Amino acid sequence: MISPIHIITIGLGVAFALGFVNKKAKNFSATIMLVAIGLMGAISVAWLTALLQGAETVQIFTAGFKPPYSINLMMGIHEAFLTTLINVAGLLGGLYLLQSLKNAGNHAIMVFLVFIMGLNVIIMTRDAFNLFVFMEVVSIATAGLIILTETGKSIQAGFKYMLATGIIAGILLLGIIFAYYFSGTLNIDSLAEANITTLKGGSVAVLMILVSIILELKPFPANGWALDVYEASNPGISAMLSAASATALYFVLFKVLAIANENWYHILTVAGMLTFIGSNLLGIKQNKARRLLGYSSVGQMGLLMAILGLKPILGDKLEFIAATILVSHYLAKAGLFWLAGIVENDNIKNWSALRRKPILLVLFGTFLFVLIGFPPFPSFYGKWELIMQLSSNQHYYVLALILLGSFLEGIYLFRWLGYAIKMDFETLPELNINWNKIIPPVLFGVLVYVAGYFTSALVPELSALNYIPLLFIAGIYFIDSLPAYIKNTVAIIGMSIYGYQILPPLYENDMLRFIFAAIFIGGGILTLTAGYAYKGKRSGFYPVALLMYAGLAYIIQATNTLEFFFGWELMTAGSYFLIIRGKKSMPHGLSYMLFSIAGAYAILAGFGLSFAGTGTYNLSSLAGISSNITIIFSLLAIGFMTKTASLGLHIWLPGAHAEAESDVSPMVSAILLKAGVFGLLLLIINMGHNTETAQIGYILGWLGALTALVGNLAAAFQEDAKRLLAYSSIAQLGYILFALAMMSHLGLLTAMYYSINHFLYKAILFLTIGAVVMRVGTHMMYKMGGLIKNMPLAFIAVLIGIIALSGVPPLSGFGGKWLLYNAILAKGWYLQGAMVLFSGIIAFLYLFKLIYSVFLGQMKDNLRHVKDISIWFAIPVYILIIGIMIISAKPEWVLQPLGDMISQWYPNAALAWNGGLATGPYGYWNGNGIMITVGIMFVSLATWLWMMSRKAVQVKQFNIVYSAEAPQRPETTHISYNIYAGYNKALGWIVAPKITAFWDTMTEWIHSLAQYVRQLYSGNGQLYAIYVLAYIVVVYFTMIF
Amino acid sequence: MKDLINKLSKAYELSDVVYQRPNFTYATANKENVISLITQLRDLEGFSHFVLLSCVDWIEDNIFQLSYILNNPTQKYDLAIRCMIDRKEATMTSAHHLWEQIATYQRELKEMYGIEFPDSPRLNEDFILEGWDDIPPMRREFDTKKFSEETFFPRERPQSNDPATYMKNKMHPDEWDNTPSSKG
Amino acid sequence: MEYIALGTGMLVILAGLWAIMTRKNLIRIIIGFSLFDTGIHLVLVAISYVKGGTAPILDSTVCIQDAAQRIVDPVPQALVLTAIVIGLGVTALMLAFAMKMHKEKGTLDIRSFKDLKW
Amino acid sequence: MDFELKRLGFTLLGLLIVLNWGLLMGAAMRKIGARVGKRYGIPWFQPWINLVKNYAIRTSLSHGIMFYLGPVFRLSGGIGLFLFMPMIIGSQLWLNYSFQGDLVLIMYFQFFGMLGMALGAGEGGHPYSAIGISRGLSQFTTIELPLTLAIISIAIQYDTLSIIEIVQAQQGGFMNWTVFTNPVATIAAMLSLLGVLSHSPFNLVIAPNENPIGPPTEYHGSFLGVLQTNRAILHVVEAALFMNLFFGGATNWFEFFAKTFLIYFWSVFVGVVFPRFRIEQSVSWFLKVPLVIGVLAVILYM
Amino acid sequence: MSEEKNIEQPSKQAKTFENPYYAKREVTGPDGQKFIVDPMKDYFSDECPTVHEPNSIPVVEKFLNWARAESLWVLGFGTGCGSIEIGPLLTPRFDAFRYGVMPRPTPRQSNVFIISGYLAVKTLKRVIRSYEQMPNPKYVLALGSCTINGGMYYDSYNTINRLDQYIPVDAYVAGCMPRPEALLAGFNKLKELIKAGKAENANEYAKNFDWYKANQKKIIKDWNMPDYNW
Repeated sequence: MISPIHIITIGLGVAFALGFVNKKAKNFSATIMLVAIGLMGAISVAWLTALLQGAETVQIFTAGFKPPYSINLMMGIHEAFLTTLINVAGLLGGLYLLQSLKNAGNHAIMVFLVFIMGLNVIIMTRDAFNLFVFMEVVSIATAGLIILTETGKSIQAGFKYMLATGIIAGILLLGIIFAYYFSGTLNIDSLAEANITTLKGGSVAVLMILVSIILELKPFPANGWALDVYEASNPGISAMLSAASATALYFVLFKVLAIANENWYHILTVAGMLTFIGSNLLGIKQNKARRLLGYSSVGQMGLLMAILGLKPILGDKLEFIAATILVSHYLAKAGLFWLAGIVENDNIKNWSALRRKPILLVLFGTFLFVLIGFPPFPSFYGKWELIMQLSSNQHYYVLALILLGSFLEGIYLFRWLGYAIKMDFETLPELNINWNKIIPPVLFGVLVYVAGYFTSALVPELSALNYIPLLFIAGIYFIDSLPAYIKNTVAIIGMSIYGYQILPPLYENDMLRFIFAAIFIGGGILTLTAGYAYKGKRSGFYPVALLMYAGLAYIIQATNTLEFFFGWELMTAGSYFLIIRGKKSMPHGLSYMLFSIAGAYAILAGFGLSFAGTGTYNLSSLAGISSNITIIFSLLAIGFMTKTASLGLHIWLPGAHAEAESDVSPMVSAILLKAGVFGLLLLIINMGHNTETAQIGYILGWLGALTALVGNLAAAFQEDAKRLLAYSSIAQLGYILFALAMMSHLGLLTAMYYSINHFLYKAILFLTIGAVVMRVGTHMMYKMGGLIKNMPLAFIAVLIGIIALSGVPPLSGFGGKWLLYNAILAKGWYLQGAMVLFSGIIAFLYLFKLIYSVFLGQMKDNLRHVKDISIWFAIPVYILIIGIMIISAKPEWVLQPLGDMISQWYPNAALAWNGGLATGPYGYWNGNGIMITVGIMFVSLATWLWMMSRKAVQVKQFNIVYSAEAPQRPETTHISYNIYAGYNKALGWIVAPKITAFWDTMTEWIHSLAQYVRQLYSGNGQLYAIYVLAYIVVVYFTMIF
Repeated sequence: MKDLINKLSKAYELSDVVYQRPNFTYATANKENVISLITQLRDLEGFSHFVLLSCVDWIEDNIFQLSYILNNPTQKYDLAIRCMIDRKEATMTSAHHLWEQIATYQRELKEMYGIEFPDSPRLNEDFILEGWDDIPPMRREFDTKKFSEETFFPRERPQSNDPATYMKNKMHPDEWDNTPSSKG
Repeated sequence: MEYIALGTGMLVILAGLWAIMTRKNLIRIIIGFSLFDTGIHLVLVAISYVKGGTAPILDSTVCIQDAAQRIVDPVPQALVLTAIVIGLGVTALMLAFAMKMHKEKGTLDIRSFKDLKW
Repeated sequence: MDFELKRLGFTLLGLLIVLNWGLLMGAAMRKIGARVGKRYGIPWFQPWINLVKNYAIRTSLSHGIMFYLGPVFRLSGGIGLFLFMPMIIGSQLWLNYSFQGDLVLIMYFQFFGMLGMALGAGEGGHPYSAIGISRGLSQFTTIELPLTLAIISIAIQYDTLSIIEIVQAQQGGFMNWTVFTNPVATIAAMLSLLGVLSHSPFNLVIAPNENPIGPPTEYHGSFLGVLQTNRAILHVVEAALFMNLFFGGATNWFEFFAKTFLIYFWSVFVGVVFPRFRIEQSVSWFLKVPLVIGVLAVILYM
Repeated sequence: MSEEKNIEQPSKQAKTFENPYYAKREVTGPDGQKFIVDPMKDYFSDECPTVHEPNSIPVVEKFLNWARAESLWVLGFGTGCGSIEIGPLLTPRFDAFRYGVMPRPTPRQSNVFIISGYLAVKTLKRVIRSYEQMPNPKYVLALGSCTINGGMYYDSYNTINRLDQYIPVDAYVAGCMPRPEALLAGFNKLKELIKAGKAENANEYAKNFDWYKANQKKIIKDWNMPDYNW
């Protein structure tokens, strides 16, 4: 085994040797440098493997003395791991910077080598002064590297950096020397043993050491210099600073913390949280990519700092949490900075350039999701564990702040992602690519998945997770260049096999999960069938669609909260990409994502609290919670309600559903929303029996009723067909929420029945209208009209859909209304119930408008020759119609098993079945009989009238009585725009966009706050130095008091 | 009002001034002066309201007489400016820029008399008559009876009787004989 | 004596910091930084001072047995050498930066280098 | 099976009675309206003549399949309501097919005809049809609200949604009728009845002056005849619904005639006195007075 | 005596009457394909009216005619000054409802068309359209002398003289204007005709369709509607 000291010898030796190399032989020097870093890396990897296999930690002593009389290095598992990280980053970073380094000459190559070597030493050394020396070495090397690409800005940034780090280093040196003075040793371990904080004056030494190391980690607000460096230096250098330097310095803090007393943990937590929140807040207002990354970087370090400060709470989980988040940050931030170098343009709006090279776009997305902490990346597990530990120890404020900071981070990161994916450009910005710049981010991109996989292997709760769907998705991604129909077939086959595997066992064991699984997978197959209508490659569609379905399947199969949350986040990510594929989806995708993240964090917090209460991750343990019931229930309910788009949390939905592609809208409306319903159901069947939750249920009931009312009213005033359906979805989910909130047998039955029905008819409507939109090229209903002649298939589908939706007998929607009446009366929620029933009647307004404006009335010139909807849309639609017909004619086939299932939780079986006749607590209903009666009557009447008017003259659209005139244009004769003007006059005030205005105001406030706060960073280097000093003073006074 | 007329007379060579009523005056102006005259009346003299524009066909003199009637709402006074234009080249400067509604009067005059008003909006669209392709019907050379007889399938009209005589004969045939034959 | 040195060092540090915080000229700021550095070095040396001690050289005047009492602490003295070197490097680099900044904008006023902010 | 046939026969007979009674009531109401206006009014058999004439119209023209299905939907709606409504309590044979569904079915089956009619008129392509339907739907949403509240109120009162049970609970003297036991709900429902029967002041939908005829503008001949037939049936059935819910139902046909006539008379009485509302006025009106009364009716029984 | 003047006769205008709304136009569909839309063909049915034979069973036809006679629904379309007389018809004083007369606002549901007075050519076009939109059987009641021979407008360049040249007339009510009583008498006359089975003018119109069309097109120069307005 090679001694770790050779990392230094190689680094220094080669660096000195390079001085003798001919200045022209740049290629040679560069190669030598890379080889040297590679050797250093090899040593650390060798040590890492040895240590992982159980080798002992070694101390390396220099100069033949033992510490404290000499400098000593240590190579333990931490050191080996971190030096590996640094050397890998150094190698790839060197590769990335190859051109710039060669241009700058041998000196630059030397400096880079010294920089990497210095970081290695910083990690390994156990000697305080040695630490100082190498920190200075790194600092000087950094200053040199900052001006690798020499611009006015980078020079300014370098000067600010020198000034600030110079002061910090001075303070560090003072601290070290005082520590030496009081303890007589420079060895960190000995210093820790000496326990100098107890000595008089010793605490000042510790303060100086720690505060300077904290300052090196760029705490808010004393970090203006660091942000400038991130922004102005070569992105390759920024990547090194953000990934390698920060990692090393973080480990320094980890090491040195041994000498501190417990007060420092609080300081670290506060400083870290302040940084995390502060820099993420300021990031919101930022639109320069590298500075934005700087903010994010600083914020992540703040989070890590806080995690270190939480060491007493986290205990032995600390290393796992810190390592996962650190590694995620390391990989993602290096990758992002490298991408920034490839994109070159610093405005985040111009990152659309990545669209020229899809692999880079995928990398970009991956890194952003890593930063936010989505599965399957390491940071997800770290954050999960962190939240669990925090809530177990009742650190609710920290928990809330961490979630708040993460949310703020999500705002700007996803806005940025949206710009990259969707920002409209006539011609995309240019993109110049060198092979050496591509390799490092790609490698890191791969590494991040690998790291995710290995991290998940460390989490026992995920041992049951089935990775095959994820692998399948990866496989689909690799065949992305094939035509769409092949991928479609593969996807459908894959889903069918998966469904075949999971559905039968669920049918045997768990009816609830079976129903939702059937909706998710069956609906998935049907909606994918519509995908055959698309020509070309549809690149990127299938991986993300399947990702959403995989997430949904995981949710179904989850047995513990971690699996559930894992699936939830996967589903969110997949659906986000699906939604943002639409034409004008950029803002809607963002708002969807923000609500989803906020909801996910609420769920996370709720799960955390439930873990704190029960000590287990098991989903069914929710039932056993005895404390904090109200909070847990509310948090989880809010989280799930972001997906069901209840009033107040609904503003993302209309745009997202309306602008999505034709076959995506049914996926996200008919299927995705049910995930929220499933969550709420789980919540209610587990926690619904408590008295506290009943009160929340009362509120939820009113909320559901209001949602239904507002959703339906708003739908009635829409002109955009898909937006209308989207509002209709909001309202329908309002019914479901209302029914669920009753927490009674009938309520749950109603909700389940509605869920199934809503899936059926909303899929029909969205698929059909989507297909019509594809044919006619507009969403606006008033631009259509009279399409029944050209699109009889679509018309019949929509007709069935709206009859079912409206609740008119004999189709299935009536069952829902009947159950609702009984449930309302049984529960005693009369007034809310009346409101729900009232909104159910309002549904007629928009349903009529939908079918009339599109299919009836006057046909327009340009639509005279449109064809009927694509057969690939018609097939799933008519399969769904058959489903509706079956449920309508034989409601007992669905309702009886549902009733049996619900009896598990709410035992009073409320419906008595006698053949097709259901008898509830209040009334009775024979769906089968009604279907037959109405059918016979309708058919005989139709025949009779046909007999009477069989010789009717078929006339055309202008053959109408028009006050003795003739219509001039179909556009002026088709009454569709704003047809409910009178209704709007009377009731429009209910749907005035107050909620949207509320969220707009919130956004405005956050931006204004960020704008106000960020004026701290005036750009004056002197001011930044003052901040540094002031920070020290403030920390000092905090320590005193 | 006479002051006004006198003032205007100097500038615009008004002739044939007729003080029709205490609050209504006619005056005739040259074709070239009319537009500037009514512009002045509108802008300076307070005749802010345009009452009507009409036409008379003096076929014997081979002229059309156009009358622009203006109203001064503050003084409650009407002033009619007449001008004579040649029938052969019946063209008049359009005044629709002064009052928008003049364009409508001009459409009517175009349709009924065939007077051209260059640049007047929508001048050549059908106004009252739909599908009229004969000479303008209000020109006096147009023989409307002949046209009606040629076009409208006239019914044989019964011999016209004096209603009074007819009723007397019918109801009181014996009172006296008033037929010319019996008298004579 | 050692307190005088220590106090002086501290004063020099504060003077240096004062200069860094208030002067607007880059060169003066760098001088301030240099003062700050020098002050630290003074403190370093002062801390290692032992009253009546002699140079930490083991020769005829100081024998090994009483070296611990007789000589001043050698470690800080060794450290200060390193620190001086580093300080020199940093100062030199800063001056180089200052020179380049002056070349860019023709001024040394730190307030005029605010291209990067927010 | 035998009983089923018998039931079918009685149901068809009942339909015939209801149709003729509806036509007669329509004539009577127009007569009353005429006499209020000091006119002589139509002959009492005028509705039959109109019906015969309309069915005898020779020309028919069709705008498409939905135009033709519209009246079918409409009449199915009316007859369906009749089928699901118990007419005469006390005889199994006059209960029609009400064993297949309860009050909720009646409430929602009303929309069957409305929706179909709306679609049929929509395919006619006439702008007035669309305007009329939009007005009708707007108005109907709010008409239903007080009615829903009243129904909830009496469902709480009688603890059932079955019309037959509600009627049976009202038997045994007129003081047992809902109108006396639950007057508030009755008032709310009777106000909604004005809208349900769409007489003045809530007849903007088919207002011939503002908006010629509304939805059925394009309908003629036998299509119109079907609509008239439906109107006659529907009005009786609606009146019968209110009779069953609030006025003790009927145990024989004479009681049925008397009660439906009086209920129907109420809407005519209001109709001849009040002028027509605009649509936002009627929407607002229903959301003020009747809504408050309806809420009160529910609160009193909560 | 005025001297003879040389009056120049303006020549007849050579005009084409084409409604821009009904001109053929090229349209681009949503999928980019271009095609021609001909509104006269695409938007209007071009079928001709057919003769509907009365019911072959005389008793039934008699019964139906009785019903038709007792239920006269009048199209609410006042063409001339006589429409002022229709209003009083519905007042308590005359109360036409007694006779089964009822106004309807749409031709689709009307049986009787009261041409109430003079008809300008422009109005005639609308009258033809409305008349053709009424379903068979339909009746025309012509009011006032203007519809008989032009009345006081006999020499007008723009008012027709004889209505029966353009649409078949069942009964004339003479007078200028006839009072509501006369109109009621007209209705009774019409009823007699219908009951006698003599009011089959809708079929006459269909039989002599070409003759009527020729007459109509003679005076309606800007004929921009299909031959038969369904």
